[in-house]
Parts: sequence; C-alpha cells; structure tokens
Amino acid sequence: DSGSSASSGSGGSAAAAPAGSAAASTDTGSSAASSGGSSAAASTGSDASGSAAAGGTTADYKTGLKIAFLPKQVNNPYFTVADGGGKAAVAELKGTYKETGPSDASASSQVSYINTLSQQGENVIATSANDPNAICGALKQAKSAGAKIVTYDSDTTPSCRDVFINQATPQGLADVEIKMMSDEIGGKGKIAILSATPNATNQNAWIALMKADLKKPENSGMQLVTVAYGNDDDQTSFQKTQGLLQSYPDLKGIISPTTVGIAAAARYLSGSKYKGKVQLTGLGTPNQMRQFVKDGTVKEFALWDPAQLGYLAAYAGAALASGTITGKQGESFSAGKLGSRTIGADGVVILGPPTVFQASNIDQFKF
Amino acid sequence: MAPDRTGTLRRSLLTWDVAVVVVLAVVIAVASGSVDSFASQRNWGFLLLDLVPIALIALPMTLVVITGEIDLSVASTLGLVSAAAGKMWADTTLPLTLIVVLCVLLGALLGAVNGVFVTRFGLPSLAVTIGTLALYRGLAFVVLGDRAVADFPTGWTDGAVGFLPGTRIPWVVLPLLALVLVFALVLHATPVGRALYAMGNSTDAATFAGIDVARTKMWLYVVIGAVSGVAGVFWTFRYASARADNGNGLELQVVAGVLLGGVSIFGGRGGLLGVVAGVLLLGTLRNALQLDNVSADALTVVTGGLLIVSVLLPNAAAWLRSTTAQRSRRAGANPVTPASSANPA
Amino acid sequence: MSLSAPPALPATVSKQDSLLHRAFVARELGIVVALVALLAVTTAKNSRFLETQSIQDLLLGASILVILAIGQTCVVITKNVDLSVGSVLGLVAFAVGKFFVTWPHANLLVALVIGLGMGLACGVVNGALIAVAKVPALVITLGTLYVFRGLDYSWASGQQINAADMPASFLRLGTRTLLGVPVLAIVAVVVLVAAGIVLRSYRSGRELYAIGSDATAARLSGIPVSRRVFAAFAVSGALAGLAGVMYAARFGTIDASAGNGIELQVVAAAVVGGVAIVGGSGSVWGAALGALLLTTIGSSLSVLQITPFWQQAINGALILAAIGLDRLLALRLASSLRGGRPHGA
Amino acid sequence: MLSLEGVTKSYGAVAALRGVDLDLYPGEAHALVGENGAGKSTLVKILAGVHEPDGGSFRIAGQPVRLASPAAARDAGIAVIYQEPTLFPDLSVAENIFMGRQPLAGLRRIDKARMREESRALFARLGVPLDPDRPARGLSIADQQLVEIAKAMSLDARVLVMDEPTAALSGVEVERLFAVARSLRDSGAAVLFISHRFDEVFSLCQRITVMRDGAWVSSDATSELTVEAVVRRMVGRDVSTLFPKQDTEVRDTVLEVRGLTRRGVFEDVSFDVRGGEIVALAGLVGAGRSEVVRAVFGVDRYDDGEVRVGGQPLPGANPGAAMAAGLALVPEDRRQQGLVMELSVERNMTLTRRWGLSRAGLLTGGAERRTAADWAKRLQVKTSALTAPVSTLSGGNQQKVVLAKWLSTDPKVLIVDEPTRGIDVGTKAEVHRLLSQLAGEGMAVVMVSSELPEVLGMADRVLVMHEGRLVDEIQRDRADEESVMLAATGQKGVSA
Ligand SMILES: Nc1ncnc2c1ncn2[C@@H]1O[C@H](COP(=O)(O)OP(=O)(O)OP(=O)(O)O)[C@@H](O)[C@H]1O
Ligand SMILES: Nc1ncnc2c1ncn2[C@@H]1O[C@H](COP(=O)(O)OP(=O)(O)OP(=O)(O)O)[C@@H](O)[C@H]1O
Ligand SMILES: [Mg+2]
Ligand SMILES: [Mg+2]
Repeated sequence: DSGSSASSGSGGSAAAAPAGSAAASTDTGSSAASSGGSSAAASTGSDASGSAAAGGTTADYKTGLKIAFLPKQVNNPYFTVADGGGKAAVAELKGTYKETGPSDASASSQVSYINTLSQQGENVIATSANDPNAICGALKQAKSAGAKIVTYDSDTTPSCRDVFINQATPQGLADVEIKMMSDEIGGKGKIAILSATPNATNQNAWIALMKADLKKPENSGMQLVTVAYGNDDDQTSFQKTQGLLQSYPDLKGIISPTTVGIAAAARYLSGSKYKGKVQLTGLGTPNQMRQFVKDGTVKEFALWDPAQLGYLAAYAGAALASGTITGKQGESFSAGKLGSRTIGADGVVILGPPTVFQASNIDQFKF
Repeated sequence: MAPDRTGTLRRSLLTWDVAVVVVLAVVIAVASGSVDSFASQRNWGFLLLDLVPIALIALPMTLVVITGEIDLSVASTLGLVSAAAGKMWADTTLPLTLIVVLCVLLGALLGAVNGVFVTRFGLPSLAVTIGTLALYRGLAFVVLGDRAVADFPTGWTDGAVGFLPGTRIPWVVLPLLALVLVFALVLHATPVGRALYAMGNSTDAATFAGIDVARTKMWLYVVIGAVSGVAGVFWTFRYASARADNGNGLELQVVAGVLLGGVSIFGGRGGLLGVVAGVLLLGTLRNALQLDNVSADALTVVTGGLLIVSVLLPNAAAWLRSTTAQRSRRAGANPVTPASSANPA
Repeated sequence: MSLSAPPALPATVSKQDSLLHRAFVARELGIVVALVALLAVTTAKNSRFLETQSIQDLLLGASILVILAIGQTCVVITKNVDLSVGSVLGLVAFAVGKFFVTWPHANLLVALVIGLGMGLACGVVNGALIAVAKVPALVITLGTLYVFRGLDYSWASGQQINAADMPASFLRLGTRTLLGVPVLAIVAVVVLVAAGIVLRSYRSGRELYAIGSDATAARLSGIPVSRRVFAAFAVSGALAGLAGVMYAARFGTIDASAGNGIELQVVAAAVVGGVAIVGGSGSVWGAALGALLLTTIGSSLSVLQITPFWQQAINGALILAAIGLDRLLALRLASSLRGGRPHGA
Repeated sequence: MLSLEGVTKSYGAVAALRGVDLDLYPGEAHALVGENGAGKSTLVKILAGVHEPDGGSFRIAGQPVRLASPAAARDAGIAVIYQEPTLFPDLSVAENIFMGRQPLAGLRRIDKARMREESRALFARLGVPLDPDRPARGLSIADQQLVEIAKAMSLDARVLVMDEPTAALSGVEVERLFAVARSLRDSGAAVLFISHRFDEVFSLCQRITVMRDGAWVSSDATSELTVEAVVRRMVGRDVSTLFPKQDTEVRDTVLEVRGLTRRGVFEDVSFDVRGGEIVALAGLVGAGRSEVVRAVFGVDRYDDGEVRVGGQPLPGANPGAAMAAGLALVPEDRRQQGLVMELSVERNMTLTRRWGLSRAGLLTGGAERRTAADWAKRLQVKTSALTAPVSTLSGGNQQKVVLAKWLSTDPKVLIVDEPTRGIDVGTKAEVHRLLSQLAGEGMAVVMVSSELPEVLGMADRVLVMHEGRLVDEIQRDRADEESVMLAATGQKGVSA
C-alpha cells in the first residue's frame, strides 16, 4: 500500500469489523456529493490503477447478468455517484444494471425493495445497509432465491451477504484523520470531533479508534475535549460548530468524519474570525470542499472515490454470480480497471486507502 | 315513496367504502395481468408482512378519527416502545415475554398521556400529538441512544415473519384479521361504536344522549397507544432490530390509509371496510409500481395524489348531485303544494 | 326589590380594560421571559454565547424558520394548516440552485422572483383546492407535502448543487451582515413587520382572524371567506418560496431533501408562539418569537453540552407546555370576563 | 322602498317560503309575526343576501335587485340583526361591530382610535357601558344581542331588519333599542321588526304582516288590528283547543331538587315533581331555566345542592347516571343537542337505548330497526326512510325523533325544554296531546317553555324563574298571563 499521499502511511492495517461509510453514514440523505453523473475520474490508489489494466479481463464473467443496486436511499448524491460507478462496471460486463430504492433511508423500506428485487430474479443485489440486522432476513430470503448479495459502504451481519466492499478500514480512516490534524496543529492543543448522528455506527467506530490513536505517545500533545453531533444536517452542524468554538475558546482543531459536517463547519469557519486559526479536517468530497481549500479555511481532508466503490461492488457481484468466487477468504477476482482484488477475512474486500485532498491536488477530482 | 327508496339504495351503493374496494379490485386485477410476479403467493406474503404495522395501527386510528380527533404520535410511540424493548433486553435480565407485556403497557401509558391532554385539559389533539410525536421520538433516543439492539432470540425474530404451514402467507395475518373483526364489530355493531359516530358528528348531542365523551376518548387513546405498542414489538422482532428511529414517519402512512378509506378528518363518517381497503390499496399500488420499476419519487407523488383525490372526489360527487338536483328542481317548476296543510287544520 | 329594577350594570369596566390586549401581552411576554432566561442560563455557563458572532448566528439560524412561521400563522389563524411548506421550500431551493447552474451569471433578483413565484404557485394549488373545493386543509396539504417532495426528488434525481455552482454574490447574501445584522435576518424582520402590520391594522388581515374565529359569522359579515383563505395559502406558499431562496443562499449545498420535515417545527414554532391551532388568535410576533426560542434552544443545548438525544424530547415537551399554558391563559381570561356583568336580562 | 313579491325558498324538501309579499316604506316600522317556523328568519336571510330566493321578485326603490352575498345586501343599505347572534369570539367588541368596514386612516390602515370612539358612542346611544376593547367571548346573550344592535346601527342603513332582537333583553334595554329604532325610522329608514311579543309589536310598528307556514296571510295597519286578531291569523284557529291537558291523578314525588346552585347562573333552586303532573318552568329567555334542567340531568355541573330521583341522590355531572335513574331530557336546541344531524333517523332514535337493544354487547340491527319503526309509527314521524339522515326531516318531524329518542328509554321523569320550538301547528298539538297522555300514565313531566299559552294550557303548576332564581310557584287555577309575567319580570318577590 503505497498510497498516493502522505496520509496512507499507516493504512492497510487491521481486519475490517463491519463498518459503514463516512459519507453515507447519514439517514438524512444529504451526504457527499457530485454535480451529477458518475466520475470515472482519477483513481485514488496508485497500485490499483497500476495492476488493473492488464488483469481485468471480463472474459471470466457471464454476460447478461442482472445486477441491481439498492442504496440506503435513492436521490442521495453520494449513492448516485457510487451507483454510477456500478453502472459503468455493469456496462463493461454487458449486464443489465438497475438502481432502485426507497426515498427515505430506513431499513424497513429497504426490506420491501429487497423483496421486490428477489422477486424480479436479479442475479446480484448490491446494497448499502441502513441497519446491519434489520435487512438480514430479507437478504437471506433473496439469497435462497438465487441472488448473490454484495454489500458496499455499509455492511450487514456477515452471514447475510456474500461479500462486503469496504471503502476503507476504520483504522485506516481514524489514522488518516488523526495524522492530518496532528500535522496541521503541530501535534499540540485541544481538538474536538463533529460527528453525524449519535447513533451512526460507523462514525462511532471511527471515533473510538481515533480516541485510541490519541492515547498513543506520539499524539499525547493533543487532547480531545468533546464529540458534538450535527445529525448530518447542515444547519445543525453549522450551529454545533459555533457551539464548539464558544464552549472551548482555546480549541485548536476540529475533525469532522462526515461530509455534511465538514462542509458546514468549513462554511462557518470561513465566515468567522476563527478562519485559519482553528484547523478543520476530516472526510469530505472535493466538490464541496474545493472553495474552502482554496480560500485557506481548510488545509487538507480525505475521502475515497465513491464511484470506485460501486464499480468494485459490481465486479464482485458479477464474480459471485459467475461462480468465479464464493466469498471465501483468499479468493481473488479481477475488477476491471481496478485490477485484481482478494477477499479478506469475513468476506471483506477493501477498496483501498483514502485519498488526501489538498490545494495541490484537489482540482484533479471532480466528485 | 318508491323514488326515495331507490335514492337511498343508490346512495348506499355509491359509498366511498365500496368505491375503494372496487378500485382495489381493479388495481389487483390490472397488476396481476401486467406486472410480473405480482400475483405470486410469495409477493403477497411480502406485501402483507409490510402492511401489518400500518394496518394494525390504522384500526384504532379509524376509531379515533371517527370521533373527530387524531393521533400523530403513533409512530413515535412505536419507536419508543421498540427502544424500550431493546433497552430492557440488552440491559436487564427480564424474560422476553415479560418485556413484551411491559412494552404493550408502555404503549397504553403513552396513549393515556395523549388522552389526558386531550380530554382532561381540552387541548386540540392535532397540537397535542404533534408535541408527543417529537417528545416520544426524543425519549426513544434518550432511552436507547445510538444503539441498535439486535441479539434477540431467533425463535422470536424468525417467528415474527413465519408463514402459515404450507403457504407463503405470514401467520401474523391471522391475529390481524381477528383484530380487524373485533374492531369492525366494535365500530359497527356495538353500542360503543354508535356512540363513536354520535360524538364525532356532534359532541353536544352525544353528551345529551348520556355518552361520556371524555371517558370514551380517553379509552380510545389508551387503546391506540397499546396497539402502537404491539406494532412496536412486532416491528422489533420482524426487523430483528430495536432502534430509536424505528417506524419513523409511519404516522403519515397510517393517516393516509385511514383517510383514503373514506373516514372524514372532521369525524363522524367512514367505516372499517373502507379503511382496510384503503390500507391495502396504498400497499398494493406501491408494491405493484415497485415491481414495475417505478421510482420511489413517483410513488411519493402517487401517495400524495391519492390522498388529495380521496377528499376531492366525494366532494365533487356531492357538488354534482346538488347541482343536478337544483337543475331538476328549477326545471320541474317546483309545484308549490301546501304540503303541511295535510295536518289537521 | 323596587319596581322594575334596572339590570345591574357593571362597575367593572376599568377592570376589564383591554383584557384582550393584556392577554396578548402576557402570552408574548411569556416567550420573551423564557428566551431571556434561556440566554441567561446559557451565558452564565458560557459567556461567549452572547458575543456578536453567536448572536448573529442565532439570528441567521432563526430567520428561515421565522419566515415559514409567519406564513403558517396566516394560515393557522384562519383555522387551517399548511403542512406542505417544507416540501415547497425544498422544491424552490432546488429550483434556485438549478437556475444558477443553468445561468451562472443570472441576476439575483431574477432568482428571487422565480423562488417567490414558484412558492406562490404551490400555495395557489393548495389554496385553490382548499378554498374552492372546500376540502380539509390538513388532508390536502398532507397530500401536496408528498406531491411537491416527489416532484422535487424526481427533478433532482440524486443531484446535488454545491456552493461552487452558485454565484458568490448570491451566497454572500447568506452570511453577509448589515451594521452587524445578518441580511437574512433583516429580510425576516421586514417580512415580519409587514405581516404584523397587515394582520393587525388592515381589513384583510383582521378578516383572517374573523374567519378563524367563526366562519359562519364571517360569511354573514360579508367577508369573502374563500378568497381570504385562498390568499392565506398563497401567502404561505410565497413565503415558503422566499424561505427556499434564503435556504439556497445560506447553505449553498442543496439536494432534493432540503427542508424535509421542517413543517412540524414550523407548526411547533407557531403553537409555542401562542397561535391557537383552532384559529382566530395569535400573532406573527408570537410565532416569530416561538421560532427564535426553538432555534435558541437548539443552540444552547449544544453549548450547555446537554446530550443531543434530549433535544427532540425537549422540543416536544415545550410544545405541550406551550399549548397547555395557552389553554390556561384562555381559561383565566374567560373566567375573568364572566361574572363581570351578571345578567343581561 | 323595498318590496318582495311572491318570494319562494326551499331547503331541500322543506318549503320554508311559498309566495311571500312584503312592502317596506321609508319612515315606517313594519312588524312580521308568525309562529315558529313560519319562515320569518328565512325571509330575513333573503333580505340579508345569505340565501337567494328560488323564485319571486325583489325590488329596492323600484329596481329589481339580486343580492348574491351579505356584502351586497349591506352595500344596498340593508342592515340585519340576526336571530342568533353571529359574533367573533376572539375579536374585540369594537372589531365585531366594524368587521369588514373598519374606519380607515392614512395608508388604508384601520383607525383603531376612531373605531373605539364610534363604538363608545354607539353604546352610549344604547345606554350600555360595554368596553369596546374586550373580546366578544364570554358576553351574555343579552350583551351579544346589544353588540349586534350596535353593529346594525353603525351601518346607518336605509333598511333595518331586526329578527327577534328583544328576545334576550330586559325592559330598560328594549326601551333604549326602541328609542334608537324610532329615531332611525323618523330619519327616513324602513324598519322590519320581528318579535313574538305583541306589546312591542304594537308599540313600535305601524303595519303588521302575518305569516303562516311559509305563506303570506295579511298585511294591515296596526290601528286596524287587535292582538286577538293577529293571533287568530297566525295560528289559523282558536288557541284554546291547542292545549288538551287532562286532569290526572297525582302520585308520589319522583324528582326532588334541593338548593341547586351554579354560581353566576342560577342560585338555590328547589322544587319537587310528582308522577302524573306537568310542571312548567317559565321565565324570560336567559332566566336560567335551561341551565337548571341541564344541571338536573347532569350535562352541566353544579356547585351546590342535590338532585334526588325516587328518593335516591343522583351523582352530579353524569347524564348516564341520570338516564339510569329514569331521567330524560329533551334539550332546547334540537340541531345541536337533540340530534346527530348526519346520522339516520333510526340511529338517532335508538342512540339512547343502544345498550338496552344490544344482545351480548352486540347490536344486530334488527332490534334497532324494529324499535325505530315502532316509535316512528307511534309518533307519526314522516320520513322517506328510517335510514335517511335526520337532517332531511322537517323541523317538526325532527322534534318527534328527539321525543321518540327519549320516550323509548321509558323514563320516570321527562324533562322537555322548549318542546314545540320550531315545529308546526299540527305537530304542536300532537306533542301536547302526547305529553298529557304520558302524564296520565303516571310520568312526571317538567316542561320549560317560553310560550306563555303553552305554559298556561299544559301545566298543573307553573314555576317562574327570574335572573337565576325561582321567584314564584303558581297553581294551575291561579295561573294567568299577568301573574306569570309579573313574576317573570321580577316584579314579584319570592312567594310562599
Ligand atoms: N338551513 C336549513 N335547512 C333546512 N331547513 C331549514 C333551514 N333553516 C330553516 N329551515 C326550516 O325552514 C322553516 C322556516 O324556518 P325559519 O327559521 O324561517 O322560521 P321562523 O319563522 O324564523 O321561526 P322562529 O320564530 O322559530 O324563529 C322551518 O321549518 C325550518 O325548520
Ligand atoms: N352571563 C352569561 N354569560 C354567558 N352566557 C350566558 C350568560 N347568561 C346566560 N347565558 C347564555 O344564554 C343562554 C340562555 O340562558 P338560559 O338557557 O339559562 O335561559 P333560559 O331561561 O333557558 O332561556 P331560553 O328560553 O333561551 O332557553 C344560555 O345558553 C346561556 O349559555
Ligand atoms: Mg326565526
Ligand atoms: Mg332555555
């Protein structure tokens, strides 16, 4: 793992516990963004694009596979991009692509869509779970009806799916974020975290890991004063940022591992006297953050490319449906331009280390 | 008085209940013919399972709306009950059966709180239950926070979605049907039901007829709370997940089903047949359109449109009737016979 | 007792002097006191809560809710309710974003006109259905809540509009201040003052109160009831449109779910501000104060570091407290008005 | 100035007006009299633009007009005081008076100060010290009526229509009102005055039009008429035959009311009623009679006192318990309190017996239908079907449904509040015959009535109320118009 940027130095560690997305951790639907369309775009991991070109023959795959994408919520821009990646992959595989899903990000509505898809005889259902357990029963039924289940972005209990495409390991994300913050404030001072909803499982997993990171000797200068929750609502996040700065006058930095939160916090900072004095980093999308990186409010932040996530999910599903893999640890499959991927423990496939965006590279990314 | 008799006959044939049933039948027929795998037993199993909580709460909701009140807090009650179930299961050693009983009692208690505000303090139920909608959902988060409790025994969670032997029809449909029957009997064939219609039309007249309006409404709120509690328990096991946000927004679907079923939001009018048909209609339409790959956005528009039509149509019908009646009266030159001189002079 | 004793005339005119006014003041004063208390407690805990910056943020945060609450007040005063405001806001906000995406150099005023016009159109749809077809506002606006949101979703189809897509001059409106007061807050105050004056001192405004107080009496007084109700919904729609434009300017990031669920907050703000849900009383000043109070509670809870789980619960409890208090005041007022003049006959 | 010719108006099946002629002249006060339900208020509503007539011509100053709305009538110079006050409870008294035509100042803003001043001036003319700034909520019926009068006065109308404006007023206020009406009349306005009080009619009006059953009967100058002549024209036959109360054997005391008090409404009301007798509660409107019987029945709560039925004390504020003890109340407001207008005749009739008719808690429908059909036959209720909404029935038939609803509970004590209000002549006689018959069978009957002839004809004893107190008890043989009116107007102390 020689990541494209300084951040990924400590990446690639730790087996993945079921984890969700940063960006999509929301139930409210306003997540990461792109101004429409998918972005084949610049790939993040250099090694991915490297090994991809040759190996990725689609010859091993059946054609005409019916592959359906069921995001947490349709109309969520983050998933629109991710599923767009899936669409591109399905086109390469000469399959039939479909995206469907509820307009509210709830597990119960997802269940009814899973049932519909299994009725319709889809070969692959790629889904991002609104609840790790609630959709399990429906997925198992779909499985027994012959569909292969791939989860992406947010996992279910491992027994309910064949493969999980993990955008990043929680440890990797936590490490990147602490590293960025440490670099920005010189490793010393009070910091706060601005999270999404208090019950976002993945957010909490990352926060726990970040807390563990902060206990390490090299980070002893930094002190986490509080975790605030912006509910993945722009306005609330905005208010919470304001509240943080009032409550802790000597705050040096804020980490926001959610795209809604970081954008709101950046907007607050850029219009306040704290601009440039209080550092902000976390997970965000280039499109949303471009202006704040350019005006100096934010030095750097990280994320993966959601389009690649969907792309990889489609290939994994096709591989399962073609019988190339069964989801066991150690099996590998070719994933088009992403090259060959190997399944890790618990059927988890890792997309790659997150990309760190800075003023120097942000213009290369359009999502 | 033959013409009048046929008039009443026509009126009773053209009631909204019947219209909804007819529309439902048409939707089912069309969907069976044109949507793949709609008519399969499997699909009906899924469809019914999804409708259980809505149908369940719609039953007492019908009674509440017929008395001229409303309860928007049902989904939050469901959520709070679910959260409480998770909390008790995760953090105490209570047996699950006891937890279920406590949960239903909790639902009844939450309903009673609404009832006290509405009947004791005389506050408008719309405002009260908007308040408790926020309050109960908030408390659900206070109780369970960010957690999702999922480790319920599989006997219970699988049991909740089990089928009748030899079919793909969920067994919970049976108790639901029994409840439909109970509520239909109560509403249409008991003294209590008569009282509900009376108080929905005129609180005064009901009071003068010896009906204890406040107490009846109080009990209705307790019942709708308890039923929401049952729905909360079912939800928890069906999705094998106790979460504070369970059932979010369900109240609108329940209210939509009830109104579509021909129950007047002003009270006093409507029946259970219509409501059951209304809930089924919303459900089948959604299911059929979903199977037909219609997007969620269009489904949202359809739901809203149906609601609007459900209040517009009877109105348009009444308007049509009155204008035609007026025209025929004008045309008939209104022969002024001293009708009441039939009385002894 | 002397022959033909004249009826006892009240010696209590001075005591009753402008009771109406006093009740009004008491209600509004209550909110102000609550607001001040909240600010005091929060500031005591954290002195920076009352800094210019945070006051500015507070005003900015409240301004959109205030605008919506003003529109809602106009509607609720007539004994109706508009649940579709959140969807209208979302639709307009997205439209404005889309407009700038298509014509990046367009004039800001044009965007404003488009936003107002679209909101107005939505309000006109509501108003026409309700006032002309005479169907219950709750059902219709629940229906259009779905319809407008569904249209918004299918139009956006997953697109998000980012700050970078909109002209900086437009976005600056969202954060800019004039003499230390945020522009958006100034807009809200201007609308508030205008609406306040119209509702207080213009015939059309007073007629809204008359309609909500007793629609039959209003008709007998020669008030064009349908037209006024229609106008109230049109105003509510237009203001929701304005709020949509403000939303776009303030947040810069818009997708189809903007303003989702805000309608309950808006109704809550009006109710907390003393606008009776049964119509006929309340003022936009109260509603605006209610909106400010709700926003302030949101900010102070985070500054006071109260767990966010409680926030929604506190909002709900507050609504209940507000309508309860309102009822109490009304009862007090009624009993003080009684007995003043024993019997007319 | 204003003339109606052959005006007709039907409410559904009810022909409320069937060819009415009316001419109003400037400077003249014109009385409109007729029994309840004769169509007077309907005529008023046509003049007010509330309803449009189905047929006939309507001219003002010789020009045919069409008044499509109350606003149009107002603009045509017609001011109306409706029978039922139509106020906005949440708005101030001054606003109530000027709603829709408030005085304006600069920028078309409402001139509140002027509005208040003008209201004060109006009240001063009426001689009542009402505060223009107080809300209308909580005003007594009389004060509400005064606000309505002030509203009509403020219009400076060419035609002033008053539908029973004095029903709730005391003598002093009536005199002030008349002074105002006379001064309007003398300044050239036409006045149409509706009242059941003949003394008022004869003292104010120059011309009297009599209506009966929606039809015009006669219009004559007051000077050519006597009260008797007017009554004969109104009723169409001799009055005395209407009230066939037979003497019956009086049995044990069934209902005892002791010291019943509801503060501010009525005070220390005590009386007994025995089986077989009809006791009338008389008094002016607003004297508190209805409130007393409502409290006895338990619809209203009371602060003090006791009610006993057959010796057993009755819990307060519990109509269900009162019914169980054998009480029945036919309320005064048929539309609001007596009937559920949207429900069918059958459901209304059996509403009070829903538990009695159920078997094992279930109502099969058959029992209800039989009971309803039975009572409909006994009371000769005319309806297209028992399943028709009760709102489609004529007033008299509606009243019969209310009676059936209560008689079917087989009460020991029947309380009837204005049992014949709004019902036609024939039905009235039937109701009276029925009450008399029931008393003959041993039922105790309490009858609240504002119609003096009814009281005098039916009652074995007359209890008279004045301002919330029971002021007199008059036996049948001593009861006459004068003795009752004297007590009712408070000109007689509490008698033994
Ligand atoms: N809205 C209505 N719908 C149906 N019937 C009505 C309506 N209003 C009045 N009626 C009927 O029309 C007839 C005339 O009523 P109206 O109110 O004109 O009588 P009135 O002469 O004013 O009687 P009163 O002396 O009691 O005021 C009555 O039989 C009444 O029941
Ligand atoms: N002080 C008051 N404040 C408000 N309302 C009053 C007051 N006094 C009387 N009323 C109302 O006036 C109406 C008539 O009073 P009540 O019923 O006691 O008189 P009544 O003698 O039965 O007259 P009626 O002939 O109208 O039945 C009642 O409905 C009562 O609510
Ligand atoms: Mg009348
Ligand atoms: Mg009375």
